[in-house]
Amino acid sequence: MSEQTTDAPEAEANTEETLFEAPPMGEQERMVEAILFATADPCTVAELAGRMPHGCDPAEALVYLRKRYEGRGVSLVKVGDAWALRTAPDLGFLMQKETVETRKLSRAAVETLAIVAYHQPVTRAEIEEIRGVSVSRGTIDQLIELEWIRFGRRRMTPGRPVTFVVTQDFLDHFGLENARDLPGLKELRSAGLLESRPAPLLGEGSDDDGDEDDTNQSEMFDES
Amino acid sequence: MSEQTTDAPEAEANTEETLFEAPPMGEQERMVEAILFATADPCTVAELAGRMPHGCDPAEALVYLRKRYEGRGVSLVKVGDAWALRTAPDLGFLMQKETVETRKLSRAAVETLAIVAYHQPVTRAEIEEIRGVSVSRGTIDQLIELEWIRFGRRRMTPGRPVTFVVTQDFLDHFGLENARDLPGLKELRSAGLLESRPAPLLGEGSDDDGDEDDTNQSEMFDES
Amino acid sequence: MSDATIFSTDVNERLAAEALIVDVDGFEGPLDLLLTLSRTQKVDLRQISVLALAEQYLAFIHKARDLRLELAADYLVMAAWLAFLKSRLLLPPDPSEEGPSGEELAAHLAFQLERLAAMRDAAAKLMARDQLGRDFFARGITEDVTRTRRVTYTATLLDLMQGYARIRTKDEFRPFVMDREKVFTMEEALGRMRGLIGFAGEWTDILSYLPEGWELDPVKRRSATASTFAASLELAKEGKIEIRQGDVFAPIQIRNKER
Repeated sequence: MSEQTTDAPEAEANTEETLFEAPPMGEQERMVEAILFATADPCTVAELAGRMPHGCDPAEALVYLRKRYEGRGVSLVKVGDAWALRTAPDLGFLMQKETVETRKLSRAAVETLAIVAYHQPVTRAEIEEIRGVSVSRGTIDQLIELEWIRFGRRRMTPGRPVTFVVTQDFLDHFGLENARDLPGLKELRSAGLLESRPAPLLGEGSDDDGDEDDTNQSEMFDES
Repeated sequence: MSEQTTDAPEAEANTEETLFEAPPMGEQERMVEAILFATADPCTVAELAGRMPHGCDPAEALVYLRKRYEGRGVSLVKVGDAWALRTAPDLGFLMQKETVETRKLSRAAVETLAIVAYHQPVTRAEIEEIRGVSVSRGTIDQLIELEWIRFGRRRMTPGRPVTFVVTQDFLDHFGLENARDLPGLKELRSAGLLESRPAPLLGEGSDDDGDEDDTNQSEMFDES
Repeated sequence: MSDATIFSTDVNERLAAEALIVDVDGFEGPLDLLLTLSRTQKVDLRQISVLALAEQYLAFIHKARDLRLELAADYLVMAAWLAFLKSRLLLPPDPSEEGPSGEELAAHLAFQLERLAAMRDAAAKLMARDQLGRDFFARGITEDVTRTRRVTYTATLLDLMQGYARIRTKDEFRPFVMDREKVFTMEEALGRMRGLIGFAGEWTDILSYLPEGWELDPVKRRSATASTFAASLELAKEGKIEIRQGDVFAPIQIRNKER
């Protein structure tokens, strides 16, 4: 994104000097506004650039636009690496008619979602270890169907298990700019609760700790 | 989350005197903005009033909102007796996404192009003589449209027929400096490019050459 | 102590235990149950007494067995493990024994419980956030993006060269494309004979119908003979002429039938 945070008119003069082919910044801001208004889905800077005339700098236009919508009934929000216009959350009470009734998630699904969000990328075995119970197939399916979680990269450990990560839709749904903005993430991390801590090895490992060791020994939680 | 918008201070003061129970006008403007943004259909003043807290004056808020969106990428428009936010008409071009599809040139066109390249300047009659079949108007048109061939000088023979030559675009596309750089028959043969078996080539050739004259130009291009 | 008092304390304990046991389906595994039991200690999970917790759990399992409740295997596995842990915590450490101490095992269990509690808390915080479609909303009227399709055509230099090679090599293999000047077609022969058969009152050799000049060049003669013969057959079929051949390889003769 651009480093200048000057006002739009100055930028316009600026732009006309350097990128005389591209429309003035004020015009670019209008374009970004129009494109984002026309769609319900977040748009990446690359997508914006692809639709705007050659030489435009949508990243810079977004800075101005975000400022313009500050404190308004609609605001410009960042969702992962994309941008979207959303109504201000304090005005949700006006939108009873638009409220979408979402299927109530089971406790297992909610917990699994939270574990994926806070521990991503995370394997199924890790989710089970944290919850102390096996994850039913339906739970993962439901979250994937909601497009809140998806498959991440395979873990480079024996068996190469798949991992799960949260999606852009997840961020969009919960109004998160980034997975790093998850509530209490820092506190959990500093308390060591997002670490994988292998169970102490039992000498006469006849218990179920035996397999837990295998799955957890080489856990590597990406600090993304 | 919401702070009152900075604009429309007079309106706020105004409202506070008369309708002190209702939210300030700046807040009402935000509400109208959010509702019009999120609803699927245009809203009448009565509908807006029905959704907003008691004592609100959406008609007045609409006046401010309309002013606010003047000259922007989105504008507040009246649709019948209802209101809606719509993309500014001059930005309609942004709502188009161009997809470019690349198709392979048909055999008739490739052959015609090759003849022009190897024999330029060449007349249509000469092309037909070399190919052994008549050349459809569409084939020539397509090559001219692609800017790979253009008209050359007229031949100083009876009827003064036009000739065709290849263009700079042609040379650029095929990475040639000059049409003379095209390999000759001997080189083609030594490069193994003439090894195709003659019999099926001939049978095939006489078959589809016959058809080609009748087919319209869109059919002449492979759909892949 | 009277029987009555024993009975009443029993009843109270039993009721408390049953309240948990009845809810056993509501627990999501032994860790969940342990977490719930730990709440009764009303302390920070970091200061939890794992020993006390293990005893509570084992008591719970014991009661459940008394009530002949079917407990899932993992509850029993946990019970066995906790019994082992309890013995380790109670007995003085045996220096000859390998493996982690009871304290290490207890600390790990406490960690697991704390982590599960933290995730539950995080899940609650997540669900309490403003949500799309509930607290904030996306654009209601979306405008479709019209897709315009532009078609470009491409060819490679190889296509071009192969195309050219295809045309040029046609000349080298032309057995089927015969030179027109040496071909006397059946149509031509028919046309010629229709004009002449009116005069053929007598039997005449068909070779006399060959066009002038075609009998000299062998290639031309073959073509003309073949087409004239084919044309004769055609005319005989139409009933215009009669055709005969005296012997094998003898001259073929025709005569007009419509005299």
